[in-house]
Amino acid sequence: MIEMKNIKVRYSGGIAALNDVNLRIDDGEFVFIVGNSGAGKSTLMKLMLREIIPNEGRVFVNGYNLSKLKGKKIAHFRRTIGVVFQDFRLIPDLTVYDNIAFVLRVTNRSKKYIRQRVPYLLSLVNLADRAKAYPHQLSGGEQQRVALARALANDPPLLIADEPTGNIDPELSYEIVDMLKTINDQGTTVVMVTHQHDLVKYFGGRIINLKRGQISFDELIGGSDEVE
Amino acid sequence: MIEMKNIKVRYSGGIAALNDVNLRIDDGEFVFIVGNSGAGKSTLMKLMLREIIPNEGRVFVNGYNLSKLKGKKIAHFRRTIGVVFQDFRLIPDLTVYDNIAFVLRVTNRSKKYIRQRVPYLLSLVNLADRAKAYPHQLSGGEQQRVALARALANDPPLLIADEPTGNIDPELSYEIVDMLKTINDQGTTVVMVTHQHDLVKYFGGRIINLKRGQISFDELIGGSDEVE
Amino acid sequence: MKWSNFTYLVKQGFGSIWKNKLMSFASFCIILVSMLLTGISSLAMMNLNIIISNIEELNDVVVFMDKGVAEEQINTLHEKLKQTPNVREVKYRSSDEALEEFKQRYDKDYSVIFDKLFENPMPESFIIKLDDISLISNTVDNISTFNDVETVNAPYEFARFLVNMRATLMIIFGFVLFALIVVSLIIISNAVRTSVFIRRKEINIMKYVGATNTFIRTPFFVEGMIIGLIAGVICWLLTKLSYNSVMDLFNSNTALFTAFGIHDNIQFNEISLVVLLLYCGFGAALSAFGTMISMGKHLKV
Amino acid sequence: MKWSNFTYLVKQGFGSIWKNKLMSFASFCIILVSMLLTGISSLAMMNLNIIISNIEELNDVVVFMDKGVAEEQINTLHEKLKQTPNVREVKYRSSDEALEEFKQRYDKDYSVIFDKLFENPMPESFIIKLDDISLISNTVDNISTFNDVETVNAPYEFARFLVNMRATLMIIFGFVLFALIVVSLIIISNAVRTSVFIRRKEINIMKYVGATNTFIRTPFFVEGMIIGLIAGVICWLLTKLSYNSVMDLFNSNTALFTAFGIHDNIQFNEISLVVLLLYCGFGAALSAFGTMISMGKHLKV
Ligand SMILES: Nc1ncnc2c1ncn2[C@@H]1O[C@H](COP(=O)(O)OP(=O)(O)OP(=O)(O)O)[C@@H](O)[C@H]1O
Ligand SMILES: Nc1ncnc2c1ncn2[C@@H]1O[C@H](COP(=O)(O)OP(=O)(O)OP(=O)(O)O)[C@@H](O)[C@H]1O
Ligand SMILES: [Mg+2]
Ligand SMILES: [Mg+2]
Repeated sequence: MIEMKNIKVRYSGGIAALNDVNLRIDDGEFVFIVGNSGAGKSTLMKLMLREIIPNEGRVFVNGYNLSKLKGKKIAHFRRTIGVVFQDFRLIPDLTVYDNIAFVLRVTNRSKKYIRQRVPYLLSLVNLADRAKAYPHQLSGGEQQRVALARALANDPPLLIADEPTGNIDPELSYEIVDMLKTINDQGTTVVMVTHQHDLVKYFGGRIINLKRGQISFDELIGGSDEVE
Repeated sequence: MIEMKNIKVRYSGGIAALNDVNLRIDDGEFVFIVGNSGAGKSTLMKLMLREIIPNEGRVFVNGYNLSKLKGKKIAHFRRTIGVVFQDFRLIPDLTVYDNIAFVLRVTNRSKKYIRQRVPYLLSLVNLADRAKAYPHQLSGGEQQRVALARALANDPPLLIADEPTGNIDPELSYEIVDMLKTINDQGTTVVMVTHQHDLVKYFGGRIINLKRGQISFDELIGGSDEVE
Repeated sequence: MKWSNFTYLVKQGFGSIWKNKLMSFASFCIILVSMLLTGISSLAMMNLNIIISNIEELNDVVVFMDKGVAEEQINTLHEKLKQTPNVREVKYRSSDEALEEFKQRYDKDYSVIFDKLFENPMPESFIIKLDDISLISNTVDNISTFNDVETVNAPYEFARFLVNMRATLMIIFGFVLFALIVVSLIIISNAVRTSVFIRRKEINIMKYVGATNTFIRTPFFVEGMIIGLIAGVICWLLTKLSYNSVMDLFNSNTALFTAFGIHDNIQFNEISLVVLLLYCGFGAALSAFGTMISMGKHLKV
Repeated sequence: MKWSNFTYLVKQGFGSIWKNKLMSFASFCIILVSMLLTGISSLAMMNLNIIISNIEELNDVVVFMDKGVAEEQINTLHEKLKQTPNVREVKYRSSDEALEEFKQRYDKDYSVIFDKLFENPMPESFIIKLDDISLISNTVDNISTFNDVETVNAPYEFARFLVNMRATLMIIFGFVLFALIVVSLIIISNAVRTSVFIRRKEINIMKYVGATNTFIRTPFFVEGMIIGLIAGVICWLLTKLSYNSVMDLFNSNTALFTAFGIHDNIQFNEISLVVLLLYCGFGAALSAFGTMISMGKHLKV
């Protein structure tokens, strides 16, 4: 569960990225977040991950009060979330395989488990043959898919994806969102930022529209995939 | 004019990113390049900019034989091209203003010209108010737009854009491609990689489809904007 | 933490030395140079101290007795001198020995003088070595008051010179050492901060995907320690080499050797292990803990 | 290139020192330390050389004439000695002066001796200073063959000792200096390579948007030069301070001062400007050209 109360985020330079945002996302929901460039979508994601803390207001995620989180707790909290960053944030020194294995090692998984899990995740995003490459040796879309595989690695109860299909071709994008839907059906909460309105229209669900730092629209719409 | 003959690009690790590509783009054309993730689109762009040189084959761009280009000539050649990189490649140490001014300074523009031109370019991409920000202080879409503004700065005869709208909302994306079309009408050759098929369908023009390093489709299609 | 994870982190530490060759090498060089300079200076200072005290020892105080004293009086004074504070060694010199010595010393220059001598003009004397040459005037004053002592001949000037020189040199060396240590700490801290700075983004990412500080730090710590240890060993080798070759230079050169009293200088073999341990200890500690400390602010995300 | 563009690039150079504080400071420290060590060692070596040659000069060769020579013979020998190779200075000492000197020198120890003397046993003599003390035995052999020369008294042992010491110390110092220079070059090159490495992506981007190498290099060059110049000036200040304080230490200490013949050591004021120029020159050159060279491979895109 994600709960945000009276959030204000002001960056240096006086930019009010979020202004009086109230939001509640229940466990098991699938939420699309849309909005113009610079509307504050990534800022919202950063709040959920405690990458930044709000200037005003409180954030609760997965039962943690993020304003009060300290030290080791931050790490433990973050392990309950899978994240696809808009700028991927793969570790440049590690291969694709090790980038994904890293988050499994962080959660103390056994060697055996890691050796099974990583290839499975890579095949899920169609990158089984690029396991040994380093991030800078991948195409944009490939990097994005590695980031997605990494986010899924720990079967997190909450998945936050900031434009996970921005560099990926339409067919694959549909496949990926389909996959996220399946994961969602199994109980994972999914929050996904996207600019691809056709995706939103096709899949439907809860749509939150941000406009200049404020929520201008927050409703459930039916997807065309259900209609067809 | 861009001409590629029997291009083969093989990366370390044995990946054949491009395989026997032959291509000719005349001055004044507007070309969409589409294709799956990892098909070799960015590799094609990198060839045009002489970021890489092909293992086999020859590339001619704007009258330069890229295989034979050396020293200062490379810099002069690159000034004839405006590029939007898929990963933006803004200079992290410079503000938005200076990032754009940089390419004007490189071409020895006068102070006065720079002082007029940069604000104009920023307003073109809707970023007049972020001139003093550093790249890391921008949202994904904002960075992408700065990259676009920079590519346009020198009024280059050739514009190469690798997914210039990947992080930008649909409305703005349409506006941007519209702008590129206008520039194209004034004589600039435009080569644009995109995953947004709706854009391609809407604007039409020459479409080149890459599939596993080879051109699988290269035809003119009518856009729906002309029909409407 | 699982054992397999721990070994993984240690392996990572080793691996990243190679992956970050440039920075590893830079840190290595800086730690090496810093320790080498400090270490060699310290050794030089210690040896110089010994050399000066050897030279100091060469300077005896000579106590001349009144002319024509009896053997008993000589013995009494001998005993008394032995028990005088700050006197380390007393050697009796008979008047005959004294004349012989004198002749040998000045024969060449002034042999003519001795031809004119009809009887031995030399008094009985004692040659005294002091514990602390800086207290020479006190001791001499004390001895002058003893019975049967005609005069005490002490190398005041030279003693003062040596004491001053030792003090001066120790001040200079102490200052140099201090400066070297401060400068070493500054440039080492700079080097490790840089090598962490280069990877700050990597560190941030690790934090964002839920890694604990310990998990992130371990490879950096291992890396720092290995670089420090290698620097320590190489430092030890270089010190040993240069120390021994300097010693050889002095040894091959008897004049220098004896003049400087290098007979009981520090032998590298005796302190070899201590030097190795100190180098490795400081190297590893500076590098590993320096790295850890530098990581602090990048871990706070 | 337009003038406004050039001034822009220079400004960029200044600006990026501040933007890259950490690396600028690291480079600065390393250049400073390297030059300081090398500079101070050189000065120490130069002074030591002077000191030793001063000590060498204190050692005279004494030429004793046969007993009872006439004034004419004395004058002849005087002239002859003056024209002898390797003789720099000849001073005549009459037999009376010689006795007086002898008395003063040994009065305290052996005043008893002089009571027994009935006539002056000292011969006429000449005191000679040599140009090159290492050739002492040749010169002495030569002089010994002259008429009316009874014997030549030369400080062979001490001369050999000094010559050896000078040689040994120069070898050690030369080695130290050489090692310092090599090490300095390695760590300075590492430092500038690192500071360029950190910004390699920036350099690449600049190339991809059509900047010429000169355009990209100029700010780096300016930046390197400024860091080098600042390091040079600070180095000069520190050298001046430490040099003068060491000199003060010696000066406040007459015994040391005269013993070491520091009367004509190098005064810092005399070489101040040269030192400043050398420091600044090397600092700026190492830093600026080092940076430029390090950029090489990153510019090849
Ligand atoms: N570190 C920062 N410092 C200052 N301003 C920032 C910073 N990060 C973001 N901003 C500003 O805050 C606003 C919101 O940014 P945010 O990244 O949340 O937008 P977004 O909705 O994700 O946009 P996009 O779709 O382009 O990614 C933007 O105007 C951006 O310039
Ligand atoms: N530096 C590199 N080293 C090794 N392989 C590389 C390198 N760069 C790209 N590749 C590989 O070459 C293939 C083509 O890459 P390219 O970047 O051209 O794809 P793309 O069509 O731009 O894909 P996307 O739409 O995902 O950006 C990919 O499989 C990629 O992994
Ligand atoms: Mg965003
Ligand atoms: Mg691409």
